[in-house]
Amino acid sequence: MAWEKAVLTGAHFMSGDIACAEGAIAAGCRFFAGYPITPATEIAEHIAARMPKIGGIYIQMEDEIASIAAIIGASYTGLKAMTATSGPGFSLMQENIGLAAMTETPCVIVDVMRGGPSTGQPTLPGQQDVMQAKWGSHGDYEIIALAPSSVQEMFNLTIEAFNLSETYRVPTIVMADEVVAHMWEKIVIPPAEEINVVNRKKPNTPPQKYLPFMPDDDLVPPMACFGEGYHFHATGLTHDEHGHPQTQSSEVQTKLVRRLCDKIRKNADKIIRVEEKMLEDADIVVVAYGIVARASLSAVRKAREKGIKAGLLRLVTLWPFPEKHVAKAAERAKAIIVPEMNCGQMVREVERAAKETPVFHLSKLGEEPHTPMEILEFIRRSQQ
Amino acid sequence: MTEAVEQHLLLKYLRASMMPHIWCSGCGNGIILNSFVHALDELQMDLNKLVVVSGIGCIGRAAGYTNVDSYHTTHGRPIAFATGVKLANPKLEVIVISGDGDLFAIGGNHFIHAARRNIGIKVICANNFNYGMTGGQVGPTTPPEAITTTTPYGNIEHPFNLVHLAAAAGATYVARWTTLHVRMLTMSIKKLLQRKGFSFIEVISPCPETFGRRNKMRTGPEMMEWFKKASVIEKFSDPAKAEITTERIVVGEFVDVEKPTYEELLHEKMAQIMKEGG
Amino acid sequence: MPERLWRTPLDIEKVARPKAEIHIIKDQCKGCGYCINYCPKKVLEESEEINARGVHPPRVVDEKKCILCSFCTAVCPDFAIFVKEKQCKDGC
Amino acid sequence: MMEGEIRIGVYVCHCGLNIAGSVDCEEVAKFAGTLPNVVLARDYRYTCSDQGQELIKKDAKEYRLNRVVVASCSPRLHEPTFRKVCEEAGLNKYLFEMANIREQCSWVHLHDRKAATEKAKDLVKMAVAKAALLRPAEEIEVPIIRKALVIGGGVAGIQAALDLADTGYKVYLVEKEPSIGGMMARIDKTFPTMDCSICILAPKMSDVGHHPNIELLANSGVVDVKGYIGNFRVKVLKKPRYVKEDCSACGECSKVCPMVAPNEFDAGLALRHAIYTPFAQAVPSTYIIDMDLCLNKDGVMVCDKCVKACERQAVDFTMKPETVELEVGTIIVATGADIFDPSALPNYGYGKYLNVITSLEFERLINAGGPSGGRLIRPSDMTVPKRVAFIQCVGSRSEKSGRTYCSNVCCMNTIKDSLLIKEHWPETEIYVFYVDIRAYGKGFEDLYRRAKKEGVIFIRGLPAEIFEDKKTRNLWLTGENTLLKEPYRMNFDMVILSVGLEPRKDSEVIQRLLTLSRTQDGFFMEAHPKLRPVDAATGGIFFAGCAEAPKDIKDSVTQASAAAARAGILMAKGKVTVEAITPTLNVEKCRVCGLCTKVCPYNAITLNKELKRIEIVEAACGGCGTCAAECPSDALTQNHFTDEQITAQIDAVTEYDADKKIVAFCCNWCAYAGADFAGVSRMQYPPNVRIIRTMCSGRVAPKFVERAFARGAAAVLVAGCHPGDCHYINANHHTQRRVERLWKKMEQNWLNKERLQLLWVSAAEGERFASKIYEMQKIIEKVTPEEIERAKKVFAKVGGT
Repeated sequence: MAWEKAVLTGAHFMSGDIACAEGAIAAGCRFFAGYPITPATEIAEHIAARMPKIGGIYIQMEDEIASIAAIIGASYTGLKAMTATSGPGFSLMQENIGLAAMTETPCVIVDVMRGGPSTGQPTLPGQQDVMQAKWGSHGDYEIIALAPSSVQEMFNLTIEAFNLSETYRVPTIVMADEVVAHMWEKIVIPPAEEINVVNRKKPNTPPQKYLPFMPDDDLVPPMACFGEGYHFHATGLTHDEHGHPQTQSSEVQTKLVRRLCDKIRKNADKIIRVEEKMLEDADIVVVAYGIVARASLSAVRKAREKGIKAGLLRLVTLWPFPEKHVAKAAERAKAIIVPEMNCGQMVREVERAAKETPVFHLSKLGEEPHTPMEILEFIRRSQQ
Repeated sequence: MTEAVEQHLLLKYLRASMMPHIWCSGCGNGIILNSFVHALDELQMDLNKLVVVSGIGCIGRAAGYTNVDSYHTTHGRPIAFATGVKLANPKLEVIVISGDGDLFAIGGNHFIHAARRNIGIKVICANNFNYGMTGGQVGPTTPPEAITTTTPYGNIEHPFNLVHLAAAAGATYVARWTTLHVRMLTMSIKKLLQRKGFSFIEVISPCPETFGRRNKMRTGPEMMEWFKKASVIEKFSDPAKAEITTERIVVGEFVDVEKPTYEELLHEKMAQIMKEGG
Repeated sequence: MPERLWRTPLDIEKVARPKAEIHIIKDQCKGCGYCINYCPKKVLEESEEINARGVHPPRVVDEKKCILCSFCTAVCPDFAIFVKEKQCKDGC
Repeated sequence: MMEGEIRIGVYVCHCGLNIAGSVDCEEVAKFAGTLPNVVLARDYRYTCSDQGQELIKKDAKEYRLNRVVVASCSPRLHEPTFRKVCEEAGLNKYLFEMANIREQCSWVHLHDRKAATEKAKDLVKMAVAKAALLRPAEEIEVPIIRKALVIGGGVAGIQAALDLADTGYKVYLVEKEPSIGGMMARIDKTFPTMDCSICILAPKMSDVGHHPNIELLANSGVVDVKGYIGNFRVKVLKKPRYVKEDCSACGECSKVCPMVAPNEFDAGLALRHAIYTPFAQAVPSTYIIDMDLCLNKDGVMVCDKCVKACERQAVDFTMKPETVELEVGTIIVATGADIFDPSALPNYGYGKYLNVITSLEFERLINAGGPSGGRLIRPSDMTVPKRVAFIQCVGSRSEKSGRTYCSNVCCMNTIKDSLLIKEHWPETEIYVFYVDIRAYGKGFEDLYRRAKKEGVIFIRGLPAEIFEDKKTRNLWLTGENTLLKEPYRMNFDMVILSVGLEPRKDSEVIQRLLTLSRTQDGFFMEAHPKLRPVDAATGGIFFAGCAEAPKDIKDSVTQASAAAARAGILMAKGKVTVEAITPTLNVEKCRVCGLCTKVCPYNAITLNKELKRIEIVEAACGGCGTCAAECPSDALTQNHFTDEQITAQIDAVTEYDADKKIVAFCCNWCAYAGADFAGVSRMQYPPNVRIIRTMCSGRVAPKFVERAFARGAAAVLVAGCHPGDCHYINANHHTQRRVERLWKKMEQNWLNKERLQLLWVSAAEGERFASKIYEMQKIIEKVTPEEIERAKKVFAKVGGT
């Protein structure tokens, strides 16, 4: 069925997980493999109900390793594919996220963050996986990670994630959290034609000439799929443009790994999205993402009412890290506050970008996310 | 005699640029690959509809050597990957060629579940009784008392009986051959390629370099002689009794049944749901 | 039937035997010896020469003895040998 | 039976002059009259005639006879006849006894009337003594399985199978070759009608293939037979064909098969492939792989050309031999004959001279479907011969070949062949060298005349030798024309050896499995040459075709139909009565030692450990009596062969002149039959032997022998079937054991153990029996009265007079 018909245009009241699922469908995802885990399960449940109606595939695999492996396979067979999980499952997926990066596989992984480490607090929110998202798999590689802070964004950013992963042939991760995932809100799904959907680049060379890992100027190679007659090989081993293993050549290794990183780094400006609120004259800049950004915004507003020049820099893109935006905000700011539901992860990146500007971390673990009051209080104190 | 002026008859099925392969002298993997491409040739398979997937280990290179769409996954995951491929495009013939360690140790879970679901993928397992690529460690099929680099005093683990495992897990076609039964193997592979459901062939394969050498079979031919002496061909005998010992290796077909595949049932359901849906 | 069969069958000439053409891609050979060991007609033997891989590739002893069963082709792990039927007019 | 007075009627038969010729029957009858319990004794010309039978019935009523003794021929011949008479006379048939005064008396003592008469008296006396102790008995009935086994798929086997199947019985036809058809399928034309052999055989073959009642087991052999008449359990080994029945016989596999060998069917004159069908009309048509030839013989599938060539995927190298178990009521043996191998006669140069061929090779050459497409050609140069010689009796009627019998078909076959040559190449000069031309059958003589009219020259006198002309490869025949009494030396382009038929090399196997007997020639022996020509001595088994003796096609088919009819009679009845000669157990005497269970060849006696008792399964009992002989406490009695009865016979023999007599115990199947055979062949031997018949030599308890010696017998003979031929599987092993024990005892007591002789003799070895009696005669001449007395003492305790 044409994907337009699959788009549920109109205003809805739904949870973040469901919105995420609808976003995937709207983005053209037609393959989902997953494994039940709180708080991401509802994504699988909703997809399981929707896919058959729109000719898409849902399969529940035996574990998260199988799930990610399956979506890589599906993606190589030409379908847009996604899996959704939470911390424990995300850990299991790491090796194959590396494989996806190595074989430049477009695919989307949703990680609904909960309290860790280990089994931790399945039903409470967290932001403890943001570094794992970047560094979780072994070896050097780049991925893209987005952090939605509302149900509407669960929808929008899932579409965004697919577009980016298709554009750059890179695994893209939606870093949601338990609150955003389980929260019910009104969302508006635009008419299909107004939704921007990007599809991967196809080769325009004949099969015999096709080099599966020969990049264009944007450093991204066009992607043929299984069954299209290109008879190409892909491997997790270091490989040349033919996709043939080259396990002994440092030259090939350097060339390949650099490109895998550069295709993201060099395109960072095109990829990165942030939301800036009242930053023009802000002395105190709150840098936040996900659900915490929402409390931060009302805290900033309250601060302004009280005459404090506060502003908010919300990171929509976590990876690649919006370094420039932080630096810019840091230039005139007296202090930067980073509230996070972890013991201090993104704050390190902020510190790195903020140079001399003092950066304060507002850490919170378990129970509820930061309240506006807590953040406001922190803004006040940080004035001194 | 005629000097080899021309190319090997079956070269078109191989990635010439990757030949000769990396496998040791006397390694059975080459025979399995050979048998596989023989089968492709005899069936005149549509190579555009063929996907070969392999995991990690010596035989894992097989995917790269076959000149069709192919993918070399992480250790243990070829079946999970293949499941994605098959479901994404059921028209494709998806073959997993991998080793006993990859498929039954690290990847064992995926094997039994794919068999249980009856996903229409075809699995050929080269069983060489050890981890060859890492230098010959004990594996899930290493025979009792066998010497490996990690069982220097003899193996005390009970090995898997792969055909029994496959049958129990629900595979619709199960066979075992040795690399000496290459004719039967080719016939079996042809059968495998023409079936719908999850199908499995175990190929007992000589590994003189890292296994044979430590177990009184220094060369490939010595290991092949073992296969020759010990092999008994049984017809659809009880896989539970299909032993592999110094004296006796039970080979043959064990299971050949038809049952609806996962993808068939899935698409049936989808058709039905869509009809009701609109 | 227990009679003693001692005569040369009258049709011995008529029964056509296909002529074989054995191709050995020497440098592909890794010298495992399978083709030599399992040739039912013992057509092959190990040669003295040493190939690019440092092993002794097989050599044809007597091509006429080959009955084209092609087992060597099937059992070779290295795609180093194959047999074709000699396509020749009534020359050979 | 409980009645008091015993009233025996004795009938001494003249059998024309067969008996009366050398026995004074009146005197014997008079003598019989004097014997205890005898109320009536007559001599009569032909007792077996209707009048004779009526007379017995009449007397039985008039004189209230309750026992009947007939002294005439062998009970093996007429016991059934007279038993029937008794029954009609209202007497239980087990109250009848017979004295064999023909085969074992008059015929073997033709020239000593006095001795023969005395012996006859003794024999009658023995019979009367036993008769007095006879008891009526009821026979138990055993159901007959309504299925038949036919061994051998030649024309005889085919005919027998079809007849039985058409009657409605299930038939298993076992053929060891890949196809049925046998010799007839290989022959070009049949005599005397000259029709095409395969043309008339092929339809029958395919009938067999399609018949719903026939299960064809080709490429198979019988490996084990257990049980008894009506209830045989047969194991058949099916050798693998390596081709499944899905085979459409398209022949594509043969075309691609790289391996070839001479085709047995064409006598090696043409090639076949490793995967092949022996001939076009083969049944089953399914191809077969000759594994000895196939490249895949050592388990490794090296070559798969046939597999690939077979559209139906019928080739299956994984096939294994399988053993099928059959249960049948009757068995027909149609195993055929082999061809004599003339290379045994070096003077004819077969195997050395290319142009010397056998008649069978000729058949293949002259056959349009054969290797030469029907052209008779010289193997040496493929030219058509101008001068052809046939040599008769190659492997028949000659001491040199070890085959003294006439092979029966060769004369007519040669005449037929000569006419075939004339038909195709009239100019050919044909000579037939013969001993006698035997054209005895219907239309045979006409064919013989025709051949002579066509110019075939018959020369009496076989060539002594054949020489080959090295250059021309022609052949020189030298010999003597015995009519003209002049030597000949003639030159021929080709010589055809008319080879005889001989018993199958593997006849012993079938013989052992079915406990059959064979004649000196080695062919299977029928129960009676005149009256039961297709029955085997063993119940439920019948013969058809050349297995029994060399025959032409017509006779084979005739005998096959006869055998089928005989088997059919049994199966139609559906049940067979087992002679009431099974053992009965005296529970009081039985000490439950279990020795009997150890010797019973049929496991018909078992030891019930729980109930601590011996149990007898009558239906399974073969009636050998070995158990009765083994029982240390006389608890087992074999009906109709009780200790008392046998002892009475011994006592009767040894009443007078014991020191001059040989007491012989002969088993019914071999020894007694052998003695009969000596009589039938009129072999003369000393008259002082008295034969006591038991079913098996296993019945002969040591105490019988001891009794005989204790009563002063000069010598004792225990005779049975050759080891391995025992009709009760292996019962005669025990005979040997017991006799050896007796010998030891005699030695220990300084007795001449030669006085006890053990003889293995087959039903065909009359000669052997006779010479044994001569031998023993010599022995007893040396036996001194003291020796006799010593023996009496030694055995008195046990045997006890």
